[in-house]
Amino acid sequence: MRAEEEAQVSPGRTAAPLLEVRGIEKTFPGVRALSGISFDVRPGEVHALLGENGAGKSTLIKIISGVYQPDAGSILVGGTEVHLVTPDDARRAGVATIYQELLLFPELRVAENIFLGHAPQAGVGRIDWRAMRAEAQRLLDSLEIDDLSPDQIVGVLTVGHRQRVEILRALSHNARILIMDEPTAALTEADVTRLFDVVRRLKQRGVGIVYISHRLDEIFAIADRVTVLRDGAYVGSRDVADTNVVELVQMMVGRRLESLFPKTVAPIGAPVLEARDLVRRPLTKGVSLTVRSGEIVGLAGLVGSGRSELAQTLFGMTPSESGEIRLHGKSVRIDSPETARTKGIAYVPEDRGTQGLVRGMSVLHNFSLAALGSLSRSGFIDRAAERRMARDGVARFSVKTSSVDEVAGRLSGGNQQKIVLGKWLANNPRLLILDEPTRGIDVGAKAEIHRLMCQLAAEGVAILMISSELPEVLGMSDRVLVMREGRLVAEFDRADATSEAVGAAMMGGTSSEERAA
Amino acid sequence: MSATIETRAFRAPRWLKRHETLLAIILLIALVGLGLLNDRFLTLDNLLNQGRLMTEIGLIALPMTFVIITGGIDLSVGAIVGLCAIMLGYSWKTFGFPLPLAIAFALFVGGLAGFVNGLVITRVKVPPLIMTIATLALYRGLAEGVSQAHSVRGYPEWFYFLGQGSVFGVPTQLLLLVLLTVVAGVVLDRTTFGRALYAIGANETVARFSALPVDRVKLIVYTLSGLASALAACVLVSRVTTTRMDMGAGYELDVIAAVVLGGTSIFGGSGTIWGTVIGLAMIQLLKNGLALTGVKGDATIVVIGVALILSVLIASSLERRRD
Amino acid sequence: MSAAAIASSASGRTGVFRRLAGQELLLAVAIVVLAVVVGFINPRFLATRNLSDILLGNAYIAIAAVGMSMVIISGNIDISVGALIGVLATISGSLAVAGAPTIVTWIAPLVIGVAVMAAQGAIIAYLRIPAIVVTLGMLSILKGGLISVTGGKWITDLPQNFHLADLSLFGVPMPVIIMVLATVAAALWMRNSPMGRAIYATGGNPEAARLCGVNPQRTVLMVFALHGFFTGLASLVYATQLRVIQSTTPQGLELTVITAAVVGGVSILGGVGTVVGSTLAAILIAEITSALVFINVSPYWTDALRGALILATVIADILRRQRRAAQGWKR
Amino acid sequence: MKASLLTTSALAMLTLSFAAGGANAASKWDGADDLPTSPLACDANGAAAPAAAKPYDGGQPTGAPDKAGKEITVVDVPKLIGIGYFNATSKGMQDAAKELGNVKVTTDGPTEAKIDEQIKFIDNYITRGVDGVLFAANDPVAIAPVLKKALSKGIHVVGYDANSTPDAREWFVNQAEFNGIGKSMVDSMAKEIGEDGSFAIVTSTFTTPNQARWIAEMQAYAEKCHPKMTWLETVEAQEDNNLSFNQATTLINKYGDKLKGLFGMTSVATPASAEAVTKAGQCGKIAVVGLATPNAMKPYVNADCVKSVVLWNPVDLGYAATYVMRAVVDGKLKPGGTSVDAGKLGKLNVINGSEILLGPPFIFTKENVGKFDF
Repeated sequence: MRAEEEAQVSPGRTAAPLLEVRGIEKTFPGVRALSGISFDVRPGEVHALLGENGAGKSTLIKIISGVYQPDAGSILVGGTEVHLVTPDDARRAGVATIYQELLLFPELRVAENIFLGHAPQAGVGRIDWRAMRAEAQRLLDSLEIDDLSPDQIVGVLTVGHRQRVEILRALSHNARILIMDEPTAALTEADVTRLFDVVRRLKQRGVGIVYISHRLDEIFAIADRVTVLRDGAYVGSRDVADTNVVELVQMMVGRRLESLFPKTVAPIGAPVLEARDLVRRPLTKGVSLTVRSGEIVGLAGLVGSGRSELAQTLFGMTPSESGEIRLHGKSVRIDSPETARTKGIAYVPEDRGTQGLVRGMSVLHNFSLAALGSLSRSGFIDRAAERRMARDGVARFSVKTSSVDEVAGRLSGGNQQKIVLGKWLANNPRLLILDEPTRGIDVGAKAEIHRLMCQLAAEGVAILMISSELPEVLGMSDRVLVMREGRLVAEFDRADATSEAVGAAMMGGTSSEERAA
Repeated sequence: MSATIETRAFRAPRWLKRHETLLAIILLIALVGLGLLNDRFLTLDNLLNQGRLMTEIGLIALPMTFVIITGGIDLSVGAIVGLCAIMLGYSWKTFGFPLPLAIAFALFVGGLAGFVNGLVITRVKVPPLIMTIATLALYRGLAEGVSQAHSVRGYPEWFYFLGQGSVFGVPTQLLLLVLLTVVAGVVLDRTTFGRALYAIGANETVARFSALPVDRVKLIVYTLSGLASALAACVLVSRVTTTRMDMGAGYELDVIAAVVLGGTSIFGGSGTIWGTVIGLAMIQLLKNGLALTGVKGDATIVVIGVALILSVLIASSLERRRD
Repeated sequence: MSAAAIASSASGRTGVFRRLAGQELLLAVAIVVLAVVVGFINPRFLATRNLSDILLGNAYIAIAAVGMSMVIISGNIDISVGALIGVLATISGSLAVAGAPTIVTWIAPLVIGVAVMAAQGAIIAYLRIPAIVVTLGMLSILKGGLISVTGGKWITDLPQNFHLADLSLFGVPMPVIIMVLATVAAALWMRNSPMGRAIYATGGNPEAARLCGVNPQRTVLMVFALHGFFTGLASLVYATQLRVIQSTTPQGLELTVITAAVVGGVSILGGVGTVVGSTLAAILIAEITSALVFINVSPYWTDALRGALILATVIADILRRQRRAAQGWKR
Repeated sequence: MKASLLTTSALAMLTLSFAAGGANAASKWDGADDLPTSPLACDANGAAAPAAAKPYDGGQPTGAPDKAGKEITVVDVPKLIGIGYFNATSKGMQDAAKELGNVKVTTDGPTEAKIDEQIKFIDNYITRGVDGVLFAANDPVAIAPVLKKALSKGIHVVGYDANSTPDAREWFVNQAEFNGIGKSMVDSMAKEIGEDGSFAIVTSTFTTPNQARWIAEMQAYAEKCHPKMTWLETVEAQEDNNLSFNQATTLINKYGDKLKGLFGMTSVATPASAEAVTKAGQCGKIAVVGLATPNAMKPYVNADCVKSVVLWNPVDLGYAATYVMRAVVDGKLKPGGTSVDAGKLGKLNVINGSEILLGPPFIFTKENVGKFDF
């Protein structure tokens, strides 16, 4: 297939740009989304787009992939100007986009997903299944992906696998330019490394890649150049070789961040949560742990190691089948989120979009959703109190929104996450379980949330934080627990929690086994 | 109903306000128009009488609004009306229950029927539409089986007060409907229960993660739907003075029409009692007004169909122009 | 029996079909089990004549259910189908009596069916009005309209050659042939054509469908147009079966058709499903109705039992899916 | 999968458990109301035993304007519109209206035989203001309150085809007494299949009052006069052509040679049953007797598949009803009257209190069926 012929194209700065974006302007009713954005991507280059949520990255992508039309400016592919009016136009021009929320059809199989819309046909309007499967296999081989089969039902695949399916779909369109929006947001460390392998292979083929991410470390790991946007405006481009974190962060947020992980030591008090041999099949196999007031416990582990499952068992979503949970020393039975809430447990779920926040609801109603009990007298909601609570929340978490009646879905990821957090803090929980609290949100918001965690710890809240981002775990935790295959396999104090040790424990290296708690 | 006007404060306030005010305007125009064409239409007498005639549908439309807001649907209501009418008559005639007890029994059965719907929907996770299509057949069948197709007549005079009597000139059942409408409106608007309905309809997972008792709420909603159908059955029996197993046949579509016409999204997450009431009144008064103006029944049905599509079309297209 | 034949013909290799073959199997087995049980009580039930009569008398429901399941798979619903069948039957009957050439009387319902449904599809897809509203409205438009026009006068003295349903090929009556052809054709098409896949995509995740080049609006429009075609076929069988055409809309037919579609394993949320299942379900329901007469159930209780049996089938199917999902996770 | 099969077969078993209770439940019939049956004498002419002169038991309108001889507008609300039978009755009404010249009749009603729909229609016409209401009740009791309302508003109320409780209307034009139908149906069936034949019945629904009564009377009469005939069973088929066809076919397949005759209780069920017999190639082997309109039956009667169709002439029924209405308004028919002049139908007699008898039911045969068009 064509992609392979292109493999000859040598990756290099000298080559003419594959994609060139010139002076893009876009205005939505009331909002100036983009102004004067220009950048280009050369064959075999990874060009990172950096910027806080709401900086305009997504809008820019949507313009390049033909979802929106720019008010002004031009897009050149391979040196010739193109007008992308529909996603199809972009595809034909060789531009493929991998969106943050993967657009796959769970009912369909890998091959069908890859070729949806342009399946190889035998005769008129007849899909040639054999050819389709073969093609799919060829693509898989070409990227040396051996743990996927064209016949698998996408519904049962992991996020990492699904993403690779999306990449394959892009390649099946002979894409020369690949846009990746937050590709690692939902990936485990392992999946990230796999993804990077794929990206490097694509580079070798001369595919130009536009790479959006918040994780600066990734940008330094994979990108050749980086362009920074802020508030819809072009801030500047740098060669990754000659820039550094501090500079980029500064360009992004327009100010200097004192520290990414403002961990302050809070006095650690009595145990709030004590769990003994919790069992909930299939993924919680006898877990015992303790979280004290004022303590931030980091829970590390690969996706599928049972971290979220454990959290949801503690929260009563999937009640434990055996084992004991003690709160403040008293043994309790948590059989539903309601009881968990009344017992002072709060859980900020992993997936903001589908678990944390009702996108269609106003900020006001999202804030009060988990606290309705405390806001109502004999079933009737005290609307004044509700409004007050939401206003306080917005202020306290500095949520950027026009008003509390704004529809939550319209806010940026970071602000949405703050609402999810705020909605639970409204109950003044004694135990706060955070599942990936900063996934896919920008550096600024991230820092604010971290600061907030410390503040809460200082107020004596016990915090259990699940995170796939090792630096975050190491930076924020007083203690780090490592989970693997449904069991706690290691425990580290802040002092001796090094990324090597923790990483090894996550992967199942021997070093951890000896220290296993 | 000033209380329920607030209800729209939920979700995209202006949108719903527009939709309902718009419907209200369309309704008003229709009323005035028909009123000009026919002097017997806009008389208190006629309007009150229409209120009497639309009560059964109205009673069921209230909980149906709840059900649809949670993203569900209940097609078995008509069948439950039939079943409860039978239970009322049968327990009174055959078991020799005193009538008040028989009424209570009918209400119980109705609640039970709804509860069963809710139970299977929440526990076995059968989609509401499928479940209630199946129970639509089942409940109607039970009504026939129990009654052996017999109809029960000759209820005591006092019972007819509910369906034919009136208080200060206002039909009894209309008062009942108004009362329950206000209650439903307030519940939907002001209570945590009402808020839970919207949350469940908008995004059930989030509702669960927000520690809302999703399954319990759904169970209650379907039980209410059954209960209301039972109440409607009692009103109907009292109005027509007899009991037959085929009572309430086809109610489900009338009810759903009123609710969706009232701007409740069939996909869940939004809707108001206020809108449902407008939708209900619109259909009933349109039918009546046209009949009085000399339009035949069959033609009237056509007009209703067009009205249903057009008003939703107009309302939502204006809404789209806004944003 | 032919039902099983349909099932086997359709349990294809592709994903959706492979995964739903279970549902088809369940229905096929249910059909056979019921036949055996009832045949055990009353052997006459198993007479070929009776079995084929069951198919004959209900073919039109199965045919309509094929289109209906496509509509549901695409994430919509159609309440107007029953009324439309009545209208189309009347039109083609009137044409026949008016002396139009037979072929015209047969093609007219198909064309008009497509037109009406396509119109509805356009409103639903492009004006974004929920299908339930549009089709509910259309239901009463057709219902009232038909009577205003015909005054409910029955259509009699139909020309002999009008009765398509009386023809048969190699001893197989036409309605059954049409039913089988419609089902198999639809199944193959849904499975093999890009358009067919687009329906699943649209029902499953419209936004995604749009972003990977499927046009949900056009798809929905097309689905309804097709549904119109099958509705036309159904009405043709319905109209040509008897010597008299009741120019009224058959009561509650829409629910019968929808029931067949959903019992057939079409997830009402759209996205998953097979048209074969719906046909089998239609047959099963018809079989139940007939069986209840054969085993002397009190006529008063037949409806209740039919309801119970339908409910049982549905619950059985749901439980089966849940088990399958559970296994899916372990993998 | 296994569980699902279990469920299914378990249900099948449950079904069987009903089978036991089934058979006998089908055999006894009481007309779904608790009125007694009154089978006629078995002899051929079987004229109704002269009913003991019963005092007038109908209702009276209050303050009805005297419109004697003046133009009146009358609305006719049948059980449902859009079926051959009621098209015929309203045709008769139009004929009568034309003859009389000073009556305007419009037919309007529900598209499905639903009691509360019918009530709403009558209610609307009361509000709209008419001089008279003609009705065919879907339910005798359910319709009573609204009819009483009409009377109280000074509107004349006359029923036909299906009665209401007497005090809710002034007069009821009775096409044929229930026992009369019962007799002629069973007699003609006996004539075709012999005294020891066995038969089954296809009806609309068990709740439809007229059909239920007729069946009850048929059963009573059969037991009295044709004791050796066996009653196999009765099935419901709504007012639906194809459903009726399917049900009839099922019966034929179920009983095979045992089944000698089919009764169709509605103008829908009878042609459908005839069709089923034709399709089964049982013409002449299985007799079809039933109530039906000639047009629908012509093909089968001409094909010698159906020998006799029992029916009063619904055109005459509507015609008579209109004349009665006129007579009532003109004061020619007062409580206690014994007969009424019904145009070309001549004098019709008043029976049991407030009913006017149209005459003995009519038998359509190959010879005369062509002469009718309704």
